Order: sequence, then C-alpha cells, then structure tokens
Amino acid sequence: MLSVYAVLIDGAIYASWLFLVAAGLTVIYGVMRILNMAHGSFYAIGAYAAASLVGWYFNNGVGPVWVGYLMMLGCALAAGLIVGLLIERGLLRFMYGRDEVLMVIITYALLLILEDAMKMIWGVNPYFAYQPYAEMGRSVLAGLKVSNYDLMLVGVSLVLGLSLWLWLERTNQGKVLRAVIHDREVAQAMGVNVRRVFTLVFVLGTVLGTLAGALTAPAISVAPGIGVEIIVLAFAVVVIGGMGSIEGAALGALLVGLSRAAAVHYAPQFELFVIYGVMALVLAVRPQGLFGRVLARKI
Amino acid sequence: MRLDKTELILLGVAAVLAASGLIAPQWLVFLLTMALAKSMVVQGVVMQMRAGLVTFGQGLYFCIGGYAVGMSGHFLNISDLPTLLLIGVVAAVALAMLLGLLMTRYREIFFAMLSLAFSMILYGMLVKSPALGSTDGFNVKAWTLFGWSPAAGQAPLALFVIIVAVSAVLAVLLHRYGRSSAGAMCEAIRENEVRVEYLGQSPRWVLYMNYVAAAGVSALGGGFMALAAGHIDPEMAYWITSGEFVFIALLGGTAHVAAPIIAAVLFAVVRTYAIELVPHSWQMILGITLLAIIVFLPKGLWSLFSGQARAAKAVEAKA
Amino acid sequence: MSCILETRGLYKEFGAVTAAKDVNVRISKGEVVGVIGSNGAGKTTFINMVTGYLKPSRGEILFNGQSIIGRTPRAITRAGMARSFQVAQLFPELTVLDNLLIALAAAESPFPSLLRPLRNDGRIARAEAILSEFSILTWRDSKVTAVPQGVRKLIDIAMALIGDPQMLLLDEPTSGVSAEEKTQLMDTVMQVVSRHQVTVLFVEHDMDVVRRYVSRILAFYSGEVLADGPPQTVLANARVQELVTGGQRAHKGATA
Amino acid sequence: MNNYKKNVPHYRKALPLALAIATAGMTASVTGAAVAAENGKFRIGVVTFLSGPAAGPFGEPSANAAKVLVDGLNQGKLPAPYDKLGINGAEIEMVIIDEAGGAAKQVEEFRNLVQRQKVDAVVGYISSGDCLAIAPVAEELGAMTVFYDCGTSQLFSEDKTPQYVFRTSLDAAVDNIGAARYLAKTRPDAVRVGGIQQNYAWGQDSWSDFTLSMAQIMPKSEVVESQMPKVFQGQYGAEISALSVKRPDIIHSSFWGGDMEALVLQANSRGLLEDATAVLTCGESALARYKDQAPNGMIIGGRGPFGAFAPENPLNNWFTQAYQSAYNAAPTYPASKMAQAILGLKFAAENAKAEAGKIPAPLEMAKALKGASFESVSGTVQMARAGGHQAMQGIAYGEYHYDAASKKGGVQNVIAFSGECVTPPDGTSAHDWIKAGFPGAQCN
Repeated sequence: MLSVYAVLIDGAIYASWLFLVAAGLTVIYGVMRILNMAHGSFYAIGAYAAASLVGWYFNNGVGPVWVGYLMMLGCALAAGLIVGLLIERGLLRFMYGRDEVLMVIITYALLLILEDAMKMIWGVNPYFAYQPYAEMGRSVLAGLKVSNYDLMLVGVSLVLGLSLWLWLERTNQGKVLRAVIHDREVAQAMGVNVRRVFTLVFVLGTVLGTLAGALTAPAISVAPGIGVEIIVLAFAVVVIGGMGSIEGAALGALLVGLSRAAAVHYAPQFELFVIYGVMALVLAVRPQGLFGRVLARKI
Repeated sequence: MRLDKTELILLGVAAVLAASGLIAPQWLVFLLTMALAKSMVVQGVVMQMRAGLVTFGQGLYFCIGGYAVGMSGHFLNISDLPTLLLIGVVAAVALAMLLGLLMTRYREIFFAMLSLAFSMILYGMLVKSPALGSTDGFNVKAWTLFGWSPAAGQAPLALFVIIVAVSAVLAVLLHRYGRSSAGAMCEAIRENEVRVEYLGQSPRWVLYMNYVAAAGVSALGGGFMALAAGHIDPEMAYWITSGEFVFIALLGGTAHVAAPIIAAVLFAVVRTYAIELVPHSWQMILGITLLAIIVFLPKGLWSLFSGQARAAKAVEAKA
Repeated sequence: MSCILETRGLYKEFGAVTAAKDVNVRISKGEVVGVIGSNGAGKTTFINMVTGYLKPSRGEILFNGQSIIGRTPRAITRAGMARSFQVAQLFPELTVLDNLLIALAAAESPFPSLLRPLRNDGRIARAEAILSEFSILTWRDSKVTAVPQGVRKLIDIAMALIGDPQMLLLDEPTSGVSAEEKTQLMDTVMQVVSRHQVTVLFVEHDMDVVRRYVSRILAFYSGEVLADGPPQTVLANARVQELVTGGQRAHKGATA
Repeated sequence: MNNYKKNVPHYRKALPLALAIATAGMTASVTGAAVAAENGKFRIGVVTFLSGPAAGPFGEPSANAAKVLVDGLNQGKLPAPYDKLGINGAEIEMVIIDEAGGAAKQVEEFRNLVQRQKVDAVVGYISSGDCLAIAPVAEELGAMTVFYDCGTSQLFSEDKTPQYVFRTSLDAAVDNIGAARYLAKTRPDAVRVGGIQQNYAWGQDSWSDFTLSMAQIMPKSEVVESQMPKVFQGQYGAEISALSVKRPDIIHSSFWGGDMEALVLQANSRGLLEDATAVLTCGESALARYKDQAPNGMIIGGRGPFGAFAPENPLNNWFTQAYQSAYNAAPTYPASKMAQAILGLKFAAENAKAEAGKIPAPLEMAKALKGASFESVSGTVQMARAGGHQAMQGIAYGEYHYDAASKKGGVQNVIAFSGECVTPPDGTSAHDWIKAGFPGAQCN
C-alpha cells in the first residue's frame, strides 16, 4: 500500500516539475507557433543564474534564508527578461513568418550558441546551491519522507498553472492572446499589435523557462548539459497534451509523471521508455495531442 | 542507360576522387569516408525535406544500418561487405514499411516529433541491451569483399574507393529520382498536398514510398559508418545525431543531389578544425554558421553556387 | 442524353448550420451548368461533397450511375471528375510547365515512376498544347509565384483538364480577377472546355457571365436548390430575384 | 528533347563550380595541416571531455592536471625519477581535443591526431565506448596510446594481443570488488542491499560486478531494490521513494558528476542516507563539494589510490602542491589518473633507449612500458595484467567526514586493498573470477 501512495506522491511531484518546465514551451508555441529548442537553454540559464548567486549568498553571507528565496525568483526574472528580450528583439523578430520547421532549426542553432555561451560565463564546474532545498526540511506523508521543497514546487506549479489559465481565459489581455492564437491575420486586421504580443509572449515563455531552472537549481547540481537533457522531456509533455494548450501541458505532465513514478516503483526496467511510449501511444490515437486542435485547410 | 551531363560529371568527379585517395593523406581519406557515409543519411533527410517533411529521427535508420552490419558480423559471422550493407538496408526498409504506415499520417512538427520519438525508443532499447554493449556499443569486425580481404593498413583506402563508387551510383540514382514523376510528386506534396489529392494521386502513398526509400538510403550510410569507424553505439539513434543530419541538409540545401555530399564534407572539415582550434566552443561556431546560412542563404550553400552561375550567365548575355 | 451526375436527398450539417438540405440534382453528359447563390448558400459545400472533400450527412451521390459516397477525392478524380478551386491551388515554387506535367503524370498512373523522368517529350507536348489552348504558353517556364492572378486561375483549370476528365467542376473561375478580365477569361475557358467535350458545372457570382455561357442554372439558397432550369426561367423566378440575384441579403422569412 | 533543353536549370553550371571550390578548400586544408608537426618536440594528444556533463567533474581536472604536468616537466621541476627535462630531453607540446560527440567521431579525431597532427602519443579517453573504438585503430596505425580513465572490462578481451595500447587506470570491476570487500570489513551485519545506477553501460556493469561480488563476499546479503534512472536525469524523487520503501541497509551507486551530487543531496534531505549507508564508487570526485549535505560515514571510493586516497610520496606532494597553486583546489581522482598516464608515457619514452633529445619510435616506447613498473602519484604502478598492458594497483575506500569548523570534507577509516586482492588474473574475465570466488586472490 505504501508504494501506491509513493507512486501518487512521487508522480505529483515529478508532474509539477514537468509542468513548470513545459509551461513556457507551450505558451510560446501556442501563440507564436515556434517550437523552441532553446527552451532547455533558458532553463539552464535560470538554473545557473540562481545557483551562482544563491550559492554566493549563502557561502559568504549570514543573511536570512528568505532573502535567498527572493534572490532565486529575482534571478529567474532578470535572466529571463534579458535573454528573452535579447533573442526576440535581436533575432527572432526578423524571422517571423518563416516556416514552422525552419523556426525549430533556428532555435536549434540558438541552443548550440547558448550552450557554449553558458560555458564561457559559468565554466564547466558544477554549481551546488543546496541551501534553499535543505533549509526547508522534510515532512512525513503516508509514511514516506518527503522534502518540503518538493511539496512547495507542487504548490508553485498549481498556482502558476491556474494563473496562466485565468489570465488567458478571464482577462482582456488573454482575449487578445486567444485571438492571435485563433487567427493571426484576423487579429491583426482587428487592430491587435501582433508584434507586441509576440514580444510579450516570448519574454513570458523565457521567464517561465528560467523560473523552472531557478526553482530546480537547489535540488540538483547545475552542470553543462542540464538544458539539453530536459528539451526532449518538455517536448514530449507538450506534444502529449496538445501543443499550445496550458491544460494540455498540465494533463500531459500528470500523465507522464504518474506513469514514470509507477514504472520506477513497479517496473524500473521500463522507466527509460515510459515517456516515449506514452507519447507514441497518445499520438497514434490522437495525432494532435490530448487538447490539440485540428486545423482543416480551407479550399 | 543513357547518362545526362550532370550524371557524367558526378561519375567523373567520383573517379577523380577515388584516384586521389591514393595520394591524399590517410586522415583525409578517412574524413572523406565518414563524410560520405554521413552524406547518405543526409540524402535521406533531404529526400523527405523535398516532400516538406523534416525528420528529427533519421538517426533511427542510420543506427539500424550500423547495428545490422555490426550484429551480422558478430552473430552470423558474415564479413562480406555487400551482404552486410544489404542486410542493413533490408532491415531498415522492413522497419520503415511498418512505421511508414503511421508516419505518413503526420505532417510538419508532428512528423518531426514522432520521428524523434521512434528513434529515441530504439536508443532506449539499445541502452537497455547489455548483450550489445549498452551505451558502449561494440566493435565491428573487419570486412571482406567477395572473399578478398584488404591488407593490413589498406582497409581505410579500400573502403574509401568503395564508398566513393557507391556514393556516385547512389547520386546518379537519386538525381534521377529527383527528376522522376515520384520525385516531382514529392515536391508537389510539399507545395500543395490537397491539390495532389485532387489530381488523383495519393499523397500518402508517395510519402510512404519516399519514406521507405529514404530509410534504405540512410541505412546504407549507417552501414558504411559502422565499417569505417569500426565501432557502433546507440548514440547513432540519439536525437542530437539526427539534429546534425538536419543541420547538414540545411547547409547544403535541396537543390541538387551533390549538395548533401559537399555539405557533409564541408561540415566535417569545419568541425575538425573548429575542434582543434577552439576546442571549448566549437558548438557555438556551428550554431552561428547555421544561423548565418538560414539568414543569408535560406536555400543552403547550393544557392551560393547557382547564384554565381546565374550571375555569370547574365554577364555572358550582356557581352 | 445519359445522366453523368446525380444527387439524391443530400444533406450536410455543420453543428447547427445546415449547409445542404435535400439537394436533388441530375446532370446529363455534355451539359454546361451554372450554379448561383449568395455567400454561404451552399455552392462550395455542394462541390466539396460531390468531389469527396466533405462527406454528406445523408443522401446519395451517383457518378456515372455508381455511388461515390465515402470515396476519397483522389478516387473520384480518377473516376473522371476533376475540379478547379476558388483560390487557385497550384504548386507555387514550381514552374507552370512542371505544374502541368505533374498533373499529367498523376493522371497517367496512381503509382508514379521512381526513376523515369517527369519530363518526357510526350508529356511536354501535351502540356504545351493545353497551355497554348489557354493562350498562356508564354508563362511556360515562369515560377507560379511570378504569374498574375488571372493566369493562375487558367493554370488551375488547365491542370484539372489535362487528365481528360468526363466532368469538370469549376469553383468560381473568375473570382479574384478584375472585372475587365472576367469576360475574356471565361471566353477562353469555355472555348477550351467545349473543344474537350466535357460536362461542366461552375459556380459564379456574376449573372452576366452565367447567362452568357450556360444552358442551365442551379440557384442555391440556404443549402437548398431554389430553382433549377434554363437561364431565362430561373433568372425570372421571383424568389430567385428576391433571394439570390436581387442582392437582398434579408434572412427573415427564409425557408429554414 | 529540344523542347526543354533551352530550359537547362542553372544548377548544371553550378555543379563543376561547387566541386572546384570544394576541392580547392580540401587542398588548402591538407597543405595547412602538417605545418606544426616534425618540429622536434614531443607532441602528446590529450583527449578528454571539454563539454557536456562529464566536463566539470572529470574533463576539467584531467585537462588541468595535464597542463600542470606538462609545464612542470618542461621546466624540469618534478622530483626524481622524473627530473629530466620534458620527455627524454625533448620539449612536450600538448594538443587537447574534446571527447564529446560519440565513438565514431572520436575515431575520426584520433586518426586526425595521429596522421594530421602527427602526435607522438595519445593520452586520454574517459568513455568506455571510446576506448573500445579507439583500441583497434591505435593498433592499426601503430600509435602509442595510453588510456587514463575508462574502466570497461571488455578492453583487452577485445584487443587480445595489444601492442600499442596501454591502460594505466583500473578495470571498473576492481571498484566494485573493492567496495564489497570494504563492506565486509566495516559493515559485516548489513543484509538488505539496494542500488541506484545510471542506465547505461557503466551503471549496468558496475551493478552486476557489485552484486556478484556481494554474493561471494557477503553471502547473507540480499538485493532488495535496483533502480536504473536515465543518465543526467537530475531528479531522483521517485527512485529515492522506491529505495526508501524497501528499507535497505546499504545503497550502492556508481553515479558520478552532477547526478551523484544531486542524488546525495536529495537522498540525504529525505532521510534515506540516515537509515542506509551509501557506497559511492566515484564519490571522491566531489569530496570538496558535499559540505554538510552528505552524512558522515558515507562510503566513498576514488577508483584506485587516487585523489584523496593517493599516498604520501614526493611525486604526489609535488603534484598536489603544483595543482593546488595553479587551480586553487586539491586534485581529485581524475586529475591523479591523468598525471599517472603522462608519467607512464614519460617512463616509456625514456626507457626506450633512444638518444637524449630524440623521440623514440612508438614500438620502442611500447616495449619499454610493457610489463614495467613505474613510479606515479599513486605509488608504484605495475603493468601486470593483459600481457603487461594493463595497470594493476590496489584500491582504497573510506568514509566521508565533514569538519564543521574548517568547513572541509575528508576521508576517514580508509582501508586499502592490494592489487592482487581485487584484480582478476590474466585470461580470466572479471565475471568468471568473481563467480568462482576470487581464486588466487592475495588479500592483506
């Protein structure tokens, strides 16, 4: 019985992390139709920024712990804003209207560049900023010792998902965004400044990526390659849920999270295939993903 | 079989290249062998690009070709080069005939993602196979050709001559394929699939055939890679390997059958010098090159040459 | 004359919207039929159903006496029914000649050859012939993207015609073409079409154009066939005048 | 035919032009290449990870160690017997190459090193796949090659009659035999054994070596859980739960790098490491980084007598000091292993009976190193296995201990096992040797 609870708890924790990682990807794709390969690099930049600053703070200072948490968020925000604006204003805006697949390749080039750029800034040695993770302690849930930090991630993920959803569905800005998602040309004709929307959304997506990285940083050792590792994971979640859909990403994350936790507990040898298996299965049945829309061509 | 001018040039260049292998330094011979093997996989990517499909999983067939060669050597004790390569191609074609049924239902990003998923599943399966050396892979046995085995130290050169010959024949075939009805139909599908359907042609059938053929061609590249490098590992099916093939395909462009070959050679040269001169940031150099090509040469390197040819023509006309 | 196309009790619903309602039409071989109706009257839906792009909710479609319900557009095309499109559906990055050669190769065989070239003398001769018939041979080697709208419409029709269909459906052949060009374009099209002795059904907004070329008119309104008959009868019909040609867009009292 | 000849696509003319440019480029690259070679210097190709996840924990310390050693040798600063300038009097020149990119690429780069860069010897390779792929090529090209880190047991069972290929690092089986022996001495009552490995060849092999050894050395133990997460996953929440649920006494892991640090952090803060003792075969490489996030008593190894387990001797003292002053950190085990490989190479070159200042031929060097014993930062290394091509050394394990006052981690309760105790004899695979109950092992 214990392991059933463990599957649920582990699955929920992993799913919330996956959702954090995938949210930015799906937002950018939904509005801009860019499947952003560099999303993993944004995640890594957020992680590096947070780990280096927070590590420095705790190693040198005796300041209060909560400042460390604020610094993590601050880092993610600052790094996301800078990187997002730089890339969108400096490169992507010249590329709009190009083929969707070409955009994938452009962001692939970005990934190659960013990976080495990070190496230049932060070196290859791992950063280890564990204090925010360790300070929170642990609780016992259904007989299982669980890190409070992980539980907090579940909360953050829920809040983030809900606010994204509310923002899209319940605010005027969200309406404008949905108009752009639905039909870019019509939205433009109706007077929506699509370019501004794009800048806003790309920066939002970037910040979501860096935030995911910053929130993950204290639990891991931040080293080269962490970004590359999560791209395929995030893609899988987004493709399963239906690209561009927030609720899809949430459901996709939950599906993958729970299947993976179940595999770890009951059939560890299949853990490696779970993600691709779920993805191939969902796509075979629903090619557009769980929440994806089918676009029929007008003739 | 009548050969047109392009085909004659291709065969002529191949003959010169094979002959120059005798005087070229050995590292260059090896580098070209690897580049030619890769260019075959890239041909598979380009075949699908011409039909408007970008695959992030061509490494699947590259890997199948390589492992088929390696495993046939180890478990079936086959060392004959044509037989080995044929086994690889047949294995890939068989798999592609199965997966193609599903893959041809998808377009654009979904095709890219699903192709990636399948190649990653193979990657996972190989990693989980200790009998095949897991991630370490295993060494491929030495090859023979119709009972003849090359003298010690001569195998790389012999393989180079073979791969040049095979590449030339393949290039001629692909050149013809590109100009055939089926090849034209692929481009038509890329341009307007609905219209193709309304011309009474089945886009899915054309894409299916194209997918299977591309798999076979890529597997041939994988087989050669295994024989040349003498080692195979699951990395061949990893998505980053597939990404590299897309990279080279874009580098060359889809305009000509020689473009992937030239791009693969250029890529190998650029990379080997980038690794030597800037060992810490060669990826960045590759990324910048890729961006520059997309921005300045959206149709690949080939547009550089054909653009010049056009300019030359214009000058001729004026004179 | 024998009947080439027949629909029986054709219905098509999109959610709450009825795009086709009890459509019963019989078209004989060799007829030239014009379809009129305001926007959203169900003209294109009718063509899309007949060519297999949309599946009717109910009803039967017979082509040469055989049911074609559930067949793909491809199968219906191969059976001998070709169509053109409201917005020309071409292969924009290819040359005009290649567009036609592809159409021809597609018509020749469902399994395109892998190694024999698309361009052979026979195909090129046929493609050039049809381009000359439409008087657009000068555009032969231009990319479609470099070709004016009116010529694109002609290429679109030429591609449908090159496979020698028994029946040709033209969806607004003059849409997107300037008023001055319309007549000339339709003249060209109808000349070629009559030379090829193919049954034609075309959708058109301009009544002058319709009156000039057709032997029979189908007037659609709100998914229904409002009137069917020779031009003078249909165009004189009071309800057609009120609901279709009069330009009134009043929906009240519509027979729903 | 005539009809479309007019319309010859413009790329027809482009093909010869393109080929001409490509050929010109190739020629240029050929002529530019051989310039650096043949300058009387002893050129060493050093191959290690400069990018990717292995760069931080392994690649960088290795590359740093190579630089420290080459500089030291060129200035003649090393203690005897390595006080001769450079190698055999010739100045050393280093060409460093990134190991990332897979075995096929490494084969290509190896050929470039030997044939284009004309290096006199190659030292390198962390990945076992790379070593397996390089070995036959090195034999084919007759290039003196010293593997410094890869641990695959397959190496010399594939390359059965090695001539030019040497390995100065230990077979990975030694790590796990040593770990089992250490447990038998320090935790004789442990019964429930769990494991977590990265799901690739290294992790799979380590786990099978370890469980086989445990079955022999501690027959009462039983395996209660085995987890194999994807390599570089970083998040081990579910795996830690799955292990916790089984309440193991011992948790064996061959994790390395960022994965290992993340595992220790996550498992420790979830209390798993309080209830169970972790055995980390690569644990030493993060010794300075655990701080108070690893429990005292956690068992760590350094894949041989390297890093913190290296003995006190003049060579090691010099090396530690030089490394410390250059990089402001103590050398970890990958650094020691790189130093060992370069020292082995120097030993080989200087015992090849070449004139002073001259560079000996590869075969001469190989003959000199075959079966020899040379001094290293880790003590005396005997090339006593695989026909004199594989180093045999002891292995040491110890317990992590964190000193809160100095904020430094160290090792305590170190037990070293001799090479004869943990190394399978020639002609026997590690698996067979373990299964047969270690026949012929001489343990202290």
